[in-house]
Amino acid sequence: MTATEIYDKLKNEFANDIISLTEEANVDPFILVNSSRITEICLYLRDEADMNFDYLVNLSGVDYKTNFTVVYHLYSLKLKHRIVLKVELSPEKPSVTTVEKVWKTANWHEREAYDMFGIVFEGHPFMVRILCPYDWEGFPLRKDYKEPEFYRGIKVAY
Amino acid sequence: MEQNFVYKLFGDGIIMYSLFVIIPLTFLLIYALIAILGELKIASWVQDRLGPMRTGWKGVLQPLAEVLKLMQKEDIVPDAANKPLFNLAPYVMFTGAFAAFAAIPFTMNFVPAHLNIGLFYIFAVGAFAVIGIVMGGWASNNKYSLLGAMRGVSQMVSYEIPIALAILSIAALAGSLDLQEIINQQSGGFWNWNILGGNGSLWKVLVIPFTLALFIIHFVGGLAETNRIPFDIPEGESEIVAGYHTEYSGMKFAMFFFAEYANMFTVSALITICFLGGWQSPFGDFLNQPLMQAVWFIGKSCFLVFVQIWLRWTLPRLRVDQLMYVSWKVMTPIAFFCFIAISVWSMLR
Amino acid sequence: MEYFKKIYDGLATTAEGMKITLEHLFGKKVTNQYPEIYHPITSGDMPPNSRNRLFVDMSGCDGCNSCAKACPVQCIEVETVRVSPDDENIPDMNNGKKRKMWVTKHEIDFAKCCFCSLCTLVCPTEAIYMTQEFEYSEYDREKLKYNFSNLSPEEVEEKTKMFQEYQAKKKLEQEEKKKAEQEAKLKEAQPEETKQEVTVSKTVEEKPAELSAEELEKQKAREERRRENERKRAERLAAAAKDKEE
Amino acid sequence: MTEKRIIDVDYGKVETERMRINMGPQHPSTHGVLRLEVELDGEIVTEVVPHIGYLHRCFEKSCEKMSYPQVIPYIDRMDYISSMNNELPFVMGMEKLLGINIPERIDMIRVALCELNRIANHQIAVATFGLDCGAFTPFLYLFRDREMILNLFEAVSGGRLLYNYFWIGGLMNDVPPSFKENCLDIIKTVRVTNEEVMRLLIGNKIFEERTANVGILPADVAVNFGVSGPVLRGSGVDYDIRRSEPYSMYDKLDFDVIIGKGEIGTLGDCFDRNIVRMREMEESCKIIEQIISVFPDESSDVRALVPRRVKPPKGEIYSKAENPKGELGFYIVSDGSVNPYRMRSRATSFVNLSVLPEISKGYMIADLIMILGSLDIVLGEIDR
Repeated sequence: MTATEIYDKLKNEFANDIISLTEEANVDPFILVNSSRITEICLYLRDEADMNFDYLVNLSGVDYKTNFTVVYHLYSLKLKHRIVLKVELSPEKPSVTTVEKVWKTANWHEREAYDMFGIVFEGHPFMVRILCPYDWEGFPLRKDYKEPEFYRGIKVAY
Repeated sequence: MEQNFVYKLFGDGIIMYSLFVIIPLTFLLIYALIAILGELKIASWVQDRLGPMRTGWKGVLQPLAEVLKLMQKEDIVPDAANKPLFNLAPYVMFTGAFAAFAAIPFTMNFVPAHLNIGLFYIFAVGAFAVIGIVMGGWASNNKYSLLGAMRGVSQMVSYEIPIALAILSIAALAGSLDLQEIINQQSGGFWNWNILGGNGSLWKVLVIPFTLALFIIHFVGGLAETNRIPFDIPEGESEIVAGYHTEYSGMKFAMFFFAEYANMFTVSALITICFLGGWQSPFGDFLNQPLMQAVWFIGKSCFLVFVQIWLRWTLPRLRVDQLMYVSWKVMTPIAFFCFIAISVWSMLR
Repeated sequence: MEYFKKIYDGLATTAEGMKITLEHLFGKKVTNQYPEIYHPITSGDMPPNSRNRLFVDMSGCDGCNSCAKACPVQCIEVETVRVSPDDENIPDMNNGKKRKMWVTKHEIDFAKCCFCSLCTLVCPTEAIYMTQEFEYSEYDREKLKYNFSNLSPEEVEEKTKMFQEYQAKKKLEQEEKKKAEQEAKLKEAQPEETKQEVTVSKTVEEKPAELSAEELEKQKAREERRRENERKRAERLAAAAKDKEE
Repeated sequence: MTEKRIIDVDYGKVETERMRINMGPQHPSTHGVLRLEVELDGEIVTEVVPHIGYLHRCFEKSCEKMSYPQVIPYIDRMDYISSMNNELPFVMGMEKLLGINIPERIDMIRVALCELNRIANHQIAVATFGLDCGAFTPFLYLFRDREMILNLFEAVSGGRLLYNYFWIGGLMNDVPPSFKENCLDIIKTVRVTNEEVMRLLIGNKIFEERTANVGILPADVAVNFGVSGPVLRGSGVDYDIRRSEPYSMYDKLDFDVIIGKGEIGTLGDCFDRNIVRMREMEESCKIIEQIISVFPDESSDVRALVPRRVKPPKGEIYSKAENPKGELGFYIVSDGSVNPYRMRSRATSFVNLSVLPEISKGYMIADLIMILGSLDIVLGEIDR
């Protein structure tokens, strides 16, 4: 299935929650969806027979300065097609519902996104930092992040 | 006792007793150094390596260097350990391994202590190792050590049963628990060794499969007794760090190390006595003088030690439950069956 | 039956394994005694393009800093002084061009270096390159900082001084030149000003007459205020002088 | 933390306690600085909590401050066992963004080196897997062969482990003239040793008993957890990017996708994951042979297409390749400047490790080590 077909199908099902489809040069075609219904959309994408996106390839957060974006790269092992979903979150308090229940892969990916961007995934069973120490302050991959000078009284050398 | 040449030389005095301790102890220490070198060299040759090459000619002084290194190392005692037991454990282990040497007949006329229940004695003293392991493992106050100790105890106690059955069969075959007596019965060339059914008429061909099976059982059980691969789960380097001796360092660790090699020799010596004719020459009376007997005995035992080392660098490790399976469901029934067969044979003989 | 097969398999595969290890026990060994008998450099096994310690040929380095910029771990530090044209003995660079910079410091920290070879490939003169040397451990981390510059501190000072003198001279020259220019400008300024006036007047001309009258009034007022201020200031100054005298 | 249980036995009541044991970061067989918090009921593992991040080097953050060519040395250091393979998806992604078409000869070199690196990686995986269960000797046999591959890599790129060899638009330098013979030599030795390891280690009854029916990962769970590579194929799922979405020149090559069949134990156990790796080495040998048979002798300028200044247009690309460990992807967001705006790496081992708590419950502590070994993780890639 091409991205347009998937978009049309999703539009039929979820109407206004599917915002736009972007197909440009140098950009993998992605569908921008409403963050409030991401879990349902993902469940639909996974379970619908002619989409069957059973494989969450990658989940990444991106800080676009104007907003935080969570990017879902999906793949179907059976039908061998790909699609990218994006949700845009407010820069002040980024939060979105988890897709951990849809794909278990998301468990660690979401923890990493939380660790790096501070995006809170609601309903996640174990939302703690994964790569940074548990008591690290700040979210390193945010564009406005300042490297701390001290960590627990130890000078951090750069 | 009259057959001991040391009695003849020094009489029944303090010198004699000290000699009886010093000769096996010196032998043990020298043997352990050679065995460590052998382990290093065989391991490296099996793996296409050169092994230690820098200490002495082709690295022959490597074990000495290692012992010196261990002696220089700090003797660390964990703060939360039970100190008396922690300090005692390696010595218990080593004593157990060394005590077995008291009854091992090296030649026709040299046994440190000629016991008429020598077989039973060696076997009983071998169980000392269990106490040492559980002592060290528990007193270290380390979870890995505790796991190792638990594994060690269950393993060694289980494997004593097939070994006991194998020894029992030999006792039945020889009609004696006296080691010298057992060896004497195997005189007259390798055809008369117990591994090939012992001394007897041609009909003994019938029991050869059973004695051969018992030999393998005893050997495998011996591997388990000495915690060597494939039965090194009490140490289980990749699983529980180093098992019961995780917390040991310096000389105490060296004691564990020595005890392991001493145990290897004890097990090999016992198998040699029981199955391979002890100090008997494989060619009957040819080359069967007392000095050559010692050479034969040590040679046979060292060959078995070599096989243990060889196996170690060949096989992977078993798991705890598989280890128990091998002991209780494979070795014990077969050993029991063989025991019955040999008992029947010795009754009919 | 499976039970016996298992036992047989166990023994048979063990024997198989023991056979293999026994073959290797007497087989050829593959390891070597490293520094004495085998050494990659003396044995000639080191490939020509192997990436080991860096070296900078100072006769070729012009201090262009492109190696430092290309380094992904920022382990190269370059400091330069411009060559003073008054300097007589400037050695030419290895590519025959004239030297423009003295490299007073070219320091590579090999504790940081990641041997990616990105610096060697951007160098325009191929002055920085990888050598075959790979054994250079040190007990002190500071000793891993290699300064490749072949100028002694005195020379550096001398060169710096020379360039500063040259700069000062140049500055003087420039200032003189500037002065001359300014003077020339001043001479030229007169007609320019008139021209400006003309333009101003032109603009004024273009504007409505009432506005210009207003402006004139304003200007007058401004002038008066200025004069008054000046007078007041002069009075204040005089008063202050008096105070001081007293 | 420990939970007390009362067990009813004939001689009264015995209190048992579950033991919480800390495996790592300094443990002989956690394959690096991985910490596993393990809850044990005797020898049985009841819970595993992996703690990672001890080797975190801020790869993604560092990339945002570097130019694109400078990223490649950092990528080498992610999965330091298969650096060549790591570079490939990034380089391909950048070439796609910049619109560079790679000549076939460079593709051949790339694929041949990637497959050699795949062999090297699988050798380490099988070797350490054997080491985890106590077999030390096969470990060194495999390392001996890996040395040959590393020697070739050194002759090709100059580095033994971290190559920085694939460049955006080409290669760092051309292969040496003896490249073909060296490759064929390696294949010959690898085949001999693999056959030997099959007899010595994989065919051993103890090894079979240790690995069969241990750490069973059913296909649906594997897909749901997003694992990839030999771990996924060991569960019987036929997914290999080289075949399903061929990149570089894989569409012209003839090779089989090896999947686990569950011949000794259950489908998806440790044995299957391991045997898939063993057989993939043979497939890689086949691929290299095919490439060598058509590899042109005359050299070409491998740096002809390398841009002087890498400044891709605006774009967002997910570029992926089949690493020896699984799918390695880079999500590159470019804002049109010389630095990436965002670099996200889908680290293979990171995803593969996340399945460990799921499949190791109820097995023994010795099995936990085997399961961990069969996942073939590299902490440099997990922590980035």
